[in-house]
Amino acid sequence: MTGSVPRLPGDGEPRLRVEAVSKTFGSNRALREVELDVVPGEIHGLVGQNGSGKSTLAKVLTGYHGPDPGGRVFVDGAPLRLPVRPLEARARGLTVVHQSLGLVNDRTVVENLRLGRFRARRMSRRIHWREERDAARAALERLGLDVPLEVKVGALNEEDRATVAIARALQDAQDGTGVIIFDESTRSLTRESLEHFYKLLDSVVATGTSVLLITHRLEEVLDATDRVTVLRDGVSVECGLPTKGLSEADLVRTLLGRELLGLAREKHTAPAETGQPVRIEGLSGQVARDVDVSVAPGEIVGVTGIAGSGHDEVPYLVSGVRKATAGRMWLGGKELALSKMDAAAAIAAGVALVPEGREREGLALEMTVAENVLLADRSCRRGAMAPRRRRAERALVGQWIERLDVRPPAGDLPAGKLSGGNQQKVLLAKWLATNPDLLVLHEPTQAVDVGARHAIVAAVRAAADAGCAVLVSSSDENELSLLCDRVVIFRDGAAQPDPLDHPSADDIVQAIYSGGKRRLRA
Amino acid sequence: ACGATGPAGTSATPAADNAALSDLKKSVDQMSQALPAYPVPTDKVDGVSSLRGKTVYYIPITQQAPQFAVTATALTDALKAAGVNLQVCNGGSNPSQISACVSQATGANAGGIITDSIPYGMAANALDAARAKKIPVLITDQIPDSAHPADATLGYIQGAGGDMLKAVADWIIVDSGGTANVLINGSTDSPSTKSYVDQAKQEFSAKCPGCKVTVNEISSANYSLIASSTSSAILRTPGVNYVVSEFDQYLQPTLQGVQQSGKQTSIKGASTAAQVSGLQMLSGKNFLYVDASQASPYQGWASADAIFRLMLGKQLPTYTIPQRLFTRDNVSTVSTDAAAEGTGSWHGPADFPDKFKALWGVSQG
Amino acid sequence: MTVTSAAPGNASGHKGQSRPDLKHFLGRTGSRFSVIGVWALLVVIYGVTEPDTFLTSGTVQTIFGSQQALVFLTAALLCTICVGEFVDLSVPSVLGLCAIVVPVLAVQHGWNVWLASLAAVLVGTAAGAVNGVLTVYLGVNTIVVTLGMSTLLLGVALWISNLTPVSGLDSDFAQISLFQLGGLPVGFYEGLVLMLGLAYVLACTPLGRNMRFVGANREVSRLAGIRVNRIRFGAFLSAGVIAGVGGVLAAAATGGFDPTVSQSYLLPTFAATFLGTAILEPGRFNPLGTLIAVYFLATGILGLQLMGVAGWVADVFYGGVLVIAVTLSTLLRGRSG
Amino acid sequence: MTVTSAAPGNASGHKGQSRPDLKHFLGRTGSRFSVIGVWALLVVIYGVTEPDTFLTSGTVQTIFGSQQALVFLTAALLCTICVGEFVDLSVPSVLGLCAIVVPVLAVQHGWNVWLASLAAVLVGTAAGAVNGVLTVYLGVNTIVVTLGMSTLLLGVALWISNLTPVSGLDSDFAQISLFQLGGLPVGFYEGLVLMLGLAYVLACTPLGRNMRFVGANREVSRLAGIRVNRIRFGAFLSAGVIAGVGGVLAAAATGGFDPTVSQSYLLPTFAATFLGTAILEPGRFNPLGTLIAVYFLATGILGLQLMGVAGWVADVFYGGVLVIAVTLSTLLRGRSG
Ligand SMILES: Nc1ncnc2c1ncn2[C@@H]1O[C@H](COP(=O)(O)OP(=O)(O)OP(=O)(O)O)[C@@H](O)[C@H]1O
Ligand SMILES: Nc1ncnc2c1ncn2[C@@H]1O[C@H](COP(=O)(O)OP(=O)(O)OP(=O)(O)O)[C@@H](O)[C@H]1O
Ligand SMILES: [Mg+2]
Ligand SMILES: [Mg+2]
Repeated sequence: MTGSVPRLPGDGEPRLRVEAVSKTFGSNRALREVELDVVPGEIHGLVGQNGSGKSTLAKVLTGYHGPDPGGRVFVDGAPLRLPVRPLEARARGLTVVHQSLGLVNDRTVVENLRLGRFRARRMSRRIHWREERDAARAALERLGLDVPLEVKVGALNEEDRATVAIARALQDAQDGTGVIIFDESTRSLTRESLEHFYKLLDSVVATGTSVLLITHRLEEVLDATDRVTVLRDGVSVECGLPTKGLSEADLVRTLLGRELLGLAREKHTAPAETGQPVRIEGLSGQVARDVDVSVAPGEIVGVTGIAGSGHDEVPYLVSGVRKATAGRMWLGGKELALSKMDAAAAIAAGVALVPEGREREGLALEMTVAENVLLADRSCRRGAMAPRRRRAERALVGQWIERLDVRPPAGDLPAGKLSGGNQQKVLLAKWLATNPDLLVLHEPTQAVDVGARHAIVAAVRAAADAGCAVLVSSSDENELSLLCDRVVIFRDGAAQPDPLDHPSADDIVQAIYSGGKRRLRA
Repeated sequence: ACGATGPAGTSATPAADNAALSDLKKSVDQMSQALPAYPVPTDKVDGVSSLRGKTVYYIPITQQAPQFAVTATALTDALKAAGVNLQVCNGGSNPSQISACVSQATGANAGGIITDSIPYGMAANALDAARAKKIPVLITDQIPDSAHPADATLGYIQGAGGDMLKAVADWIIVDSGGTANVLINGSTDSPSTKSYVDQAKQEFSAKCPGCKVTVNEISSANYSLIASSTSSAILRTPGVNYVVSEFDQYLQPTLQGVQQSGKQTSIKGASTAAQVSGLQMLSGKNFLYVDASQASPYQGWASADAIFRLMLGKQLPTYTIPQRLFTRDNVSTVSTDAAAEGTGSWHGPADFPDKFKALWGVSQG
Repeated sequence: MTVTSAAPGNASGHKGQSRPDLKHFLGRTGSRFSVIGVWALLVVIYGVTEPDTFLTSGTVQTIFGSQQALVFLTAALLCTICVGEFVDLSVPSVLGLCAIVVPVLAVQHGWNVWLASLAAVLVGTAAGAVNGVLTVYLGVNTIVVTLGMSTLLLGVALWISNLTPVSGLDSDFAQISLFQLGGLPVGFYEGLVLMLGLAYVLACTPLGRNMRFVGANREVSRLAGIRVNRIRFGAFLSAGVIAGVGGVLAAAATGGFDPTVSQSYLLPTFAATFLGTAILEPGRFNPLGTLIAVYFLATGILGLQLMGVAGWVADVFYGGVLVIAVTLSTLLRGRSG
Repeated sequence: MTVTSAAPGNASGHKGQSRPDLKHFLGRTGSRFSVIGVWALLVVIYGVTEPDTFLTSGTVQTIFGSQQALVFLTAALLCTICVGEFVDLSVPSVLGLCAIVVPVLAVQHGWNVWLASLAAVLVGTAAGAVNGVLTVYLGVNTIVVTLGMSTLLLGVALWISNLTPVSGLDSDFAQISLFQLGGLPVGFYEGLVLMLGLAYVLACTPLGRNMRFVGANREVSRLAGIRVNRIRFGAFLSAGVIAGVGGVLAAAATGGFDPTVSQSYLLPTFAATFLGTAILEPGRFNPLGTLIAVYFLATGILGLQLMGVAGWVADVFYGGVLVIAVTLSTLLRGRSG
């Protein structure tokens, strides 16, 4: 294949070797003769655009999908039977933290951690709960997490959930053997947890265990991995490219197969004040306390902070999805009591929320793209029982699909059949189509590739330029610096004074942690 | 209560009672015999040949009860003898469906409509519409509905429902020597089924002052509760020694109820509208001691006769559907299979089809 | 700055979607119209084997004139199914109760028959409201509530009718379902209008789209400003009203009603509604597909009865058709999707 | 910089759980044992109002000796419900078919009765396998498949029995369900053992845990390496076997069977199973809660019948109890959870 397979460092057999693995879904070839080599004791990056086949490869390796005939997979030099038997793969040391985490919310931490690993006593076939709990506790302790074992996973926050999923995979890793695959597991980890996570990975790979890391955060790839494999449209265009000395631009070029223009943040100046700013005063929720923010039309304001600082609550309080305990908002000359507002009232007042949980709160995946885009829109509407204006609707959908570059550009496809990044674009289109006065975004480019990220950023900026006030809550400093005119830092529920003006990613990290930017992995 | 009145009653007029009992025993013995001959009407029906090619609709309340299949088969044979077609339409125990069946017959310009075990009111509008189109309607296995008296387009054949239950009552009176404590699982499904139970109660009160009768009302809608209501009725009425299931249809849950009450050894089972399974239980000496049976095949032929007469604008004679009591003693005299049931040999010589054919003036064979 | 649009490699993933090939087309058409095809085939088969009885206007009248109760029941069921309440087991009992209320009030208590009908519809509405309050606002499991209500309402129907059929309704009143129009009773058109109306609302109005969204994902709908609970409650209420009206029409058609029979509608209602998911819009509950399913099943059963087969054949046909049709539809859809 | 373990915000999500307060405790206990409390209350009320008839050993025999078929049916239903197949409507028909197969083969065709029983269980297993193949491997909607199979199997049962009840089984054979042990028929203990076994498997073994996980989230379970389809198929198969054995015992108890009876079990089976979710493990389907629900409902009905109330009261009781119990359980759970 295209990629040059480098000499393996150290001794003979690679820990994991994938040869010519293909996977076809219907008429769609998601993987084409993919090659991959992971040597013992390395952190190996796997990058690619949305839909390039990364998750598919991970799922083939754990037996979730059966590959097309012809490929071969070796673990420590010995071939693995294809299609992979899940238990056999695990016995050989292959474990995966899936993109969706794979947790059941109404089950306890210990049950989730030990899922699929329960062992029965010989005679009674009973589960030995004490052993299971010990094992679970040990796995969590390794990650430095102290979660009560009997708590339902649904009660945990996103980061703890990710940690539980990671701990589950790590508990199978025996020192010096095996490969752990992380499929975008780090996307919801905060900076501090990320650092801890990589510290842990260091100790894991130091024993000779290998790690395959799938991520869209290119800085993570450059900082943390030893080598990287790049997938493009199901083809491995680079195999085991050493990351030492690789620049982000180089990586992006390999990944996209083209130059990405304007990656650097161009100074975006808010247009001259055209209307009254949106003012939020005295906003309090579960964590947030007495927050004052004001966003002028055309301005993009970011809120961020460490996990639990309350910044991620703001979008939901402002849009009436969660009841605020106190707070008022002035929007378009009207005053709204945030503690009484519900979602419908907020939408009527011109607020649009793009939530984080795409599958849970963002899109109805079995409905079509067009239906999703039109759901919140009221411009084509005359009354609940009046016929819909199909032509106007179709035009509107077509316009948004084109503007956000949704692929494939088919409005009648169920939203669930789009890749994650494209779903994110549809989600954004759905709310931009309402022509909001205040657009509230939460992690708008999470799990989205660089190309899609640009499309999304451009769309948000276009909305701002058209006079929309934009409020972004995010824990991704790159995203914030790319988007925002101002960034407000949250600490312990309170908005810090002195917002950062057009900050760089480093500025933001520094402001959050009051320390300089370091590499994730020493 | 029974223990108190029973002996007292017998001791008061022992001679009279004994005489009455032995009379009753005679009639019970007679009802346990096969008929020497079926009571085929005697006045001839002219012009049956003019009916050739017509279609008669037979609408049983449901096809999920076997006696209707027996009747339907006999009816088919009878009509075929006169060159008339039979169309069966399942009432499905549902008024809408029954109405649909009647409308279907009306729409198809049927020669006549025969309903089985369906109260007139359950499809009143549809039946009215059929009669308005001069399609004769024959209601079988029902007591006549006073709101819809018989006329040129409407006839009734009563069936033996009340007689069977009375016969079973007689058998119980005789068997118990006039001291029975009876529980009747009586169906409230239609006015007819209620009236059968009333007739049995009258029979008991007229002929057995020493007997105690309790009625446990059951309904098809509560089929799943029949077993437990039976057992609770048994618990509630101390000393029950006979349990009557109004129809064989309710025999299984009735038996379950008796089993659940733990009194199976002291209770004798009885039923009416005997089917093959009832006779099997008799010959297997399982719970059941007596089962009254009505001559379903004969009913089929009688219905054919009646519908011919209605179609030809003639008066209906009074039909008596024969019935017979089967007990553990006489059940061995018949073969307990569907074939024997279908020929009518359970009740008497199976030559009545020929007699009917002769009556109609259609060729033998 | 802008992203250069349409990088060459990017689109390759979706080749399958943008160029529908013949197999795909056949699959979709097959899964849409296969049941209708089988219906046509049935008509041909019955027409050939039973020409004298099947190929008559009476047959048409029977098939299309006898399914009103079922049409109303399936419509009521669709109301709640479309907003994601999968199994409302209570509709047959609601219909049965409303149908018995009319003759009980009008015949036994001497009410004006129209007043009695109004009362019956109100009873149905109230039943729907109870269902709605319990499931929507108190969050009780739908199956439990509707199963419980079904039994409870059956009990009430038996109670007010004293466990026996009540009849004796005016034959003038019967005209509201039996009046003949073009050879078919007006009840047929009432059912047709109801289903067409439902189809229109679901397919063409914002309300319908909101209902589908609520059915697909409640949380998404709530965040989109749809008053989810109001729509769900409204669906239960409408189901009650429709079942109530259906009950009145059923009572009018038969001149009375039998309180014990409502349960016998349960199976056909569910069978037709689910069979409807294999027609016109495969995989989706849809009113027109359901309507076709009702008449398809009626045709099948009628033909079998005309052939004089035993009672059990109808059950086998009913069950077999349901399983086979939906299985085929599922497989065809899977292949084409 | 290191992560301070347990950042302040981190734990906020589960404060509630770690410090159970009194209200919480009462709520949980209330929702666990409220139905059992009502049961005790019922016994007291009936004991006071009907001392002569209710407080007898006959009552106990009736309540605990009469529910075998229902226990087997609920157990079969639980098998599939626990793996997330919400509504298997076919279990009553499977039981009915198996129950009629025994007398048909043994009495009408002269088979050895044990061989006939084996055949009946095999029939049940086959029915379960068909359900399983269609839903698990072909992906057809569970309700559709089981509704269709239910009708189809009813038709088959009517067919092989020629629409008639068949009886005449040996009274020796009846001992497998009627043999008296400590005043109760052995069938009671068979049901008890079955339910306890099911409860043990679900609560204590890896298989049970995996079943619950499959029920909660198929995708997650598959990603975790559980053989999801095998477990789902196994559940359908077990349901078939259990219904088959239940059918054989039911046929033995009555010495024969009536093929039309099976449908009357549908409502009680679902009522008891769902009522079980309000007992012991609120909000969760659980075998012991279901067993208690079966006997609770039997007690309630029997007491009412002993009081001599009309037939419709039982329906109102059934429906009312189901709705009220599950509503209360839902509300209590909501408050405590
Ligand atoms: N279940 C499926 N059925 C059909 N096609 C699928 C399925 N899952 C994935 N695909 C296809 O496989 C391709 C690769 O998807 P995959 O999830 O591996 O991408 P990815 O690289 O993980 O993307 P992302 O970065 O967004 O996670 C996609 O183009 C998609 O069309
Ligand atoms: N069920 C499905 N049927 C058909 N195509 C699918 C299905 N699921 C996903 N796809 C296709 O798979 C592709 C990628 O899907 P997937 O969600 O795996 O992408 P991804 O790489 O994970 O993207 P992202 O990073 O945006 O999450 C898309 O092009 C989509 O059209
Ligand atoms: Mg992925
Ligand atoms: Mg993805």
